[in-house]
Amino acid sequence: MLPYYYNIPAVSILLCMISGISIPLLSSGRRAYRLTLFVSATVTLLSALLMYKVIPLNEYFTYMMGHFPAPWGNELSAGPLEAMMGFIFGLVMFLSLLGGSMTLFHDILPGKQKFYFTMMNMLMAALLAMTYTNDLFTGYVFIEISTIAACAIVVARDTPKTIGSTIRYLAISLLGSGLFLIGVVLLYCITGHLLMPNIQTQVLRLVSTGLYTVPLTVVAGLLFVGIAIKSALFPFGAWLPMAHGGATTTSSAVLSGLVLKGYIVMLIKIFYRVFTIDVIRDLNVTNIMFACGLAGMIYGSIEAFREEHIKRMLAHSSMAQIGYIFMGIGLDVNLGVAAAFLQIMVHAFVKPLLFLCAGRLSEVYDHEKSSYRLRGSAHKDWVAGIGFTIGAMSMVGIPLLGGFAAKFYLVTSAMMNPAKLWPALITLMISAVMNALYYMPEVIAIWTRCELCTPNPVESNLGFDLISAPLLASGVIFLGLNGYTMIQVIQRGLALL
Amino acid sequence: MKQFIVELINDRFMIAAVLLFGLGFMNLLLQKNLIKKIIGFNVMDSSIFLFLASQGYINGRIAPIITNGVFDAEVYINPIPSGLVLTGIVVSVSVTAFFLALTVRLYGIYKTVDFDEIMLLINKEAE
Amino acid sequence: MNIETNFFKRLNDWVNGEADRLFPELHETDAPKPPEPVATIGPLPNKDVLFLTSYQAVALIVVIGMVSILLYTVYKLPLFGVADNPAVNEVVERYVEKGLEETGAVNVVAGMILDYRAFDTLGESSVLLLAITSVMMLLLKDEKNTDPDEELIEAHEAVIEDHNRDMILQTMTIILMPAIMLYGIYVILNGHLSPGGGFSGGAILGAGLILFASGFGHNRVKKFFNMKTFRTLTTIALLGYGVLKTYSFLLGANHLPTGIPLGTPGAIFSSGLIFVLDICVGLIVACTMYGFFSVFSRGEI
Amino acid sequence: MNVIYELILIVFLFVCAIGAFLSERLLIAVVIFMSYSLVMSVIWALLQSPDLAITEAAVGAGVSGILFFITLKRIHALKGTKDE
Repeated sequence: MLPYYYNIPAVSILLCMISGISIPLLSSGRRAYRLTLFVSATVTLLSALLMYKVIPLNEYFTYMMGHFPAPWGNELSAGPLEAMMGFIFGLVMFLSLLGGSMTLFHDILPGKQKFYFTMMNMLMAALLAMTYTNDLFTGYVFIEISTIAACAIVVARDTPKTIGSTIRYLAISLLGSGLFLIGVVLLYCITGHLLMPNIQTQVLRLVSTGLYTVPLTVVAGLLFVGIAIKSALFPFGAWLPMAHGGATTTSSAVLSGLVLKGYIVMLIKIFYRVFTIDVIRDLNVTNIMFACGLAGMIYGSIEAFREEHIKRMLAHSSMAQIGYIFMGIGLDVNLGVAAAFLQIMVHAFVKPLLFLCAGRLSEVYDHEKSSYRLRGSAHKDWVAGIGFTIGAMSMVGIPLLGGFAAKFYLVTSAMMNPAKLWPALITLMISAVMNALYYMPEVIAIWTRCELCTPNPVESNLGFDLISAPLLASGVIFLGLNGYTMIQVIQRGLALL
Repeated sequence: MKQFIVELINDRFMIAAVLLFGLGFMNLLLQKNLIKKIIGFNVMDSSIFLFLASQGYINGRIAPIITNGVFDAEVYINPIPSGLVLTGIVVSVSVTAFFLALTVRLYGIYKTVDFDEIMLLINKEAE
Repeated sequence: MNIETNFFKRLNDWVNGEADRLFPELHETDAPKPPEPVATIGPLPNKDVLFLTSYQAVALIVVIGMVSILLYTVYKLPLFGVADNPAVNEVVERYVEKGLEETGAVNVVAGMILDYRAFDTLGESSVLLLAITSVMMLLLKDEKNTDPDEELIEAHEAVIEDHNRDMILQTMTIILMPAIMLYGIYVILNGHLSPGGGFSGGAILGAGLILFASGFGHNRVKKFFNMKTFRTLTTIALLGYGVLKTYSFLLGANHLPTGIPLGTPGAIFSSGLIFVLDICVGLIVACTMYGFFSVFSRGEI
Repeated sequence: MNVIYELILIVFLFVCAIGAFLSERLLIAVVIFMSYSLVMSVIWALLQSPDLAITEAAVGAGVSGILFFITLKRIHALKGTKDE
C-alpha cells in the first residue's frame, strides 16, 4: 500500500482542475473568488505536508496515474524540489489573489469575473502539473493550458492596450510551445518513449553508441529555445513588458512570479531526468544559456532603467532576473543550478510583493502609473510602502534578504568555474549596480513628503495589509536568513532528480 | 543521385512536414494580415502533426482496430502517434478560436487587421 | 439569347463577388457602409521602417536556418514506415496485444486515449473549456465591446435575415440534420469499437448544431440550447469526466481494483469507463464547437 | 501504388498552402485553407489512422473554417457578398 502522502501531487492537481471546471456553476464572482482562495490554501497545506514528509527522508517517488505502470500509463514524480515548488506556487497564488482582490473586482466586469477565476484555477493546475509530471507529452498539454490561461488573465482587463499585447504574447508563446512540441516529437522518434526515465535509458544508450547524435543535439536545442521563448529569456522576451505591464496587479504578480518559473522548473527537470546534466553539458546547450543569461541581465536592467511606467519597469526587471536564473544554470556547476533554483524561489516571493505594493501605491494617486508622480505615496499607504522597500532592497541585494543570498551563491558557483568566472562576475556587478540605479530612486521617491500633491483616501484592504504583504515580505526575509540550509536542501533534491 | 531520390521518395512525409513547417512559420512571422498569420499558425501546427503521425505508420499494416481476434502486434501500426495527434488537433482548434476572438476585438477597437499598424497605434497611445 | 449571356455574365460577376447579383431585385436594401478606419497612420517614421525591414530580414534568416536544421535532422532520423524503428517497442506491443483485455476497447487508439493515457485527455478537455471561456471573456456582449454602428449593421442584417429565409439552406438542413446528428451520435457511442470517439463525434454534432443555427436562425436554437443549458451540459460532462478519472487514478495508483466491469468486447456497453468517458468528451466538444459559433456570430449563446 | 497517391496529395498540400498565402482576398485564402485541411484528413486516412481523418475533417475544415468566415464577416472583409 502506498504511504498516504504519495497521493498529494495527484490530489492537488485534480483538486485545482475540478474546482476550475465547477466554477461556472457558482452564482457570483465573489463566490468563485472564495473557492479559488480555498483551493490555493489547501494546495499550499498539502504541499507543506508533502515537504514535511519528503525532505527529511530525502525520498523521490513516482506515482502511476491509473492502473498501468511507467511506459504505458501517465506518471507523476515528486521529490523535495517539486514539493517546495508546489508549496511556493500555492502560497504565492493565495497571497497574490488575496492582495490584489480590490483592483481585481474593480478592473474586471462583474459578468466576466467567474471566467477569470476559472483561468486562475486552471493556471494553478497547469503549474503544478508541469512541476510534477514525469511524461513529456503531458508536459506539452499542460504548457498549452498555461499558455491559454496566462493570455486570458492578461486580457481580462479589456483595455485596448492589453488586447494588443495579448495577441503578441499569444503568438510568440504559441511559437515556443510549437518548438517544444517538435522537440518532444523528435525525441519520441529516436527513443520510442514519452516517460522521462525510459527516455533517459534510451538517450544514454544512444549517447554511448553514438547513434542519432545530431537529432539529440537538435532536440536539446529545441526544448531549450521553446522554454526560453515562453519564459522570456533575452532574445525572445519582447512580449513581456507590454503583457505584464498592462494586466491587473494579481495577474501580473502571478504571471511574472510563477508562470515564468513553472517553465524553467520543467526545463531543469527535463535536463536532469531526460538528458542527465552531463549530457547537456557535452552538447554545450549550457553555453548558449550562459550567453543569453548574461545578455538578458544587461538588456533587462538597461530597459528597466529607461522605463518611466512603474509596472513596465518591474516587468523589465523580471526579464533581468530570468537572465540571472539561466546564467546560474549555464554555469556548468551543480551549485550554479542550486543557486538558480534559490533565485527562482526568491523571485517568486519578491516580484509579486513588488507588483502588489506598486498597485496599491498607484491607487493613492488614482491609478497614476508613472514613477515620478508617485512621490510621497508611501505616507498614505505605509504597508505598501514598507513592502515595496523590502522588495526593492532584496532586488538590489542588501544582505539578510533573499536577493543577496541568491546573488551570493551565484558568485560562489561562478568562482568554481574559472572558464566562465570573469564574464559572470562583471555582468553580476553591472546588473547589481543597474538594479540599484532604478530601484533606489523609486524607494526614495515614494518616501519623500510631497505637500502640494492631492492623494485620495485609501480604502484599507485587510487581506493585503494583514496577510499578503507581511507574509510575502517574511518569505523574502526567511529565504535571506537561512539561504545556506535552502541551498543544502536544493542540492540534495537536485542530486535525487 | 538515384539512391538519393529513392530515399527522398521514402521519407516524403517527413520532408513535406518540415517544408510545410517552414512555410507556415515564415508566414506566421512575415504576413501583415492577422488572418493570414492565423492560417500560417494552423499550417505550422498541422505540419508538426503530419510529422508525428507519419512516424507511427508502418508499411503494409492496418489501422489499430483489433478485428476478428487477430492480436499480435505485427499486423497493426503504432497507435501512440495517432492518439497524440488527436489531442494536438483539438488544441490547435481551440487556440485558433482564441486567436480569432482577439482579432475580432482588435478590429472593433482599431478598425484594422494589419498587425504592424496595430502595434504602432498601441505604441503611439503608450507615450 | 441575351438572357444566357446576361445570365452567365451575372453568374460570373456573382462568383467573382462583384456588386451585381443573379436576382438583383431581392437584395436592393443597402446596408449602411462600414465605418472608415478611425486612426489613419501617416507615412511610417524611418525609425519604424528600419525596424520593420530588419525584423523581416532576421525572421527570414531564422526560418531558413530552422528549416535547414530540421531537414538535416530528418535526413538522420530512422526511415519512414520501417518496422524496426525505435518507436515500435514493448510499449506498442502491450497496447495492441493486451489492450483489448485490459481496457476492453476494440479500437486501441480510443483505449489508449481514455484509459492508458487518460490524464492527457483530461488536460485536453480542459483546454477546450479554457478556449470557450476565454472566447466568451472576449466576445460576450457587455458595455466594453459593443459599439453603436456595429449594433446598427447587426440589427439591419437581422431584419434582412428574417424577411427572406434562405429556402435552399432550410430544405437542405431539414434533409441533412437527422443524418448528421445520427452519424455523430453513432461515432460517439461506437468510439471504443470503430474509429471515431468523443472528439470526432462531438465535432460532428457541433457542426450539425451550427448548420441548424445558420439555417433556422439563433432564436430557434435558443429555445432548446441557451446559455444555461450550455453551462450545465459542459460542466456536468467535464465534472463527470474529472470525477470518474480521479476515482480511477487514485484507486489505480494504490493498486486497488476499481470494480468497473469491462463487459464482452465488441458489445456497445463494453470497455467499462471508456464508454461513459466517450459520451462526456463528445458532449464537451459538441457544446464547445457550437459555443464558438454562437459567441462569434451573436456575442451570446 | 499508394506512394503515387501520397505524392500527389503532398503536392496538392503545397499548392494549397502557398495558394492560401498568396491570394490577396481573405475569403479565397480561407476557402483554400479549408481544402488544405480536407487534403490533410485524406492523408491521415492513407496513413491508416481513421480517428484522425474524421476529427481533422470535422474540426479542421468544418468548425475552424466556419470560425474564419464569421471573423471575416465581423471585420467587414467579405467584399461583394451578402454582407455588403
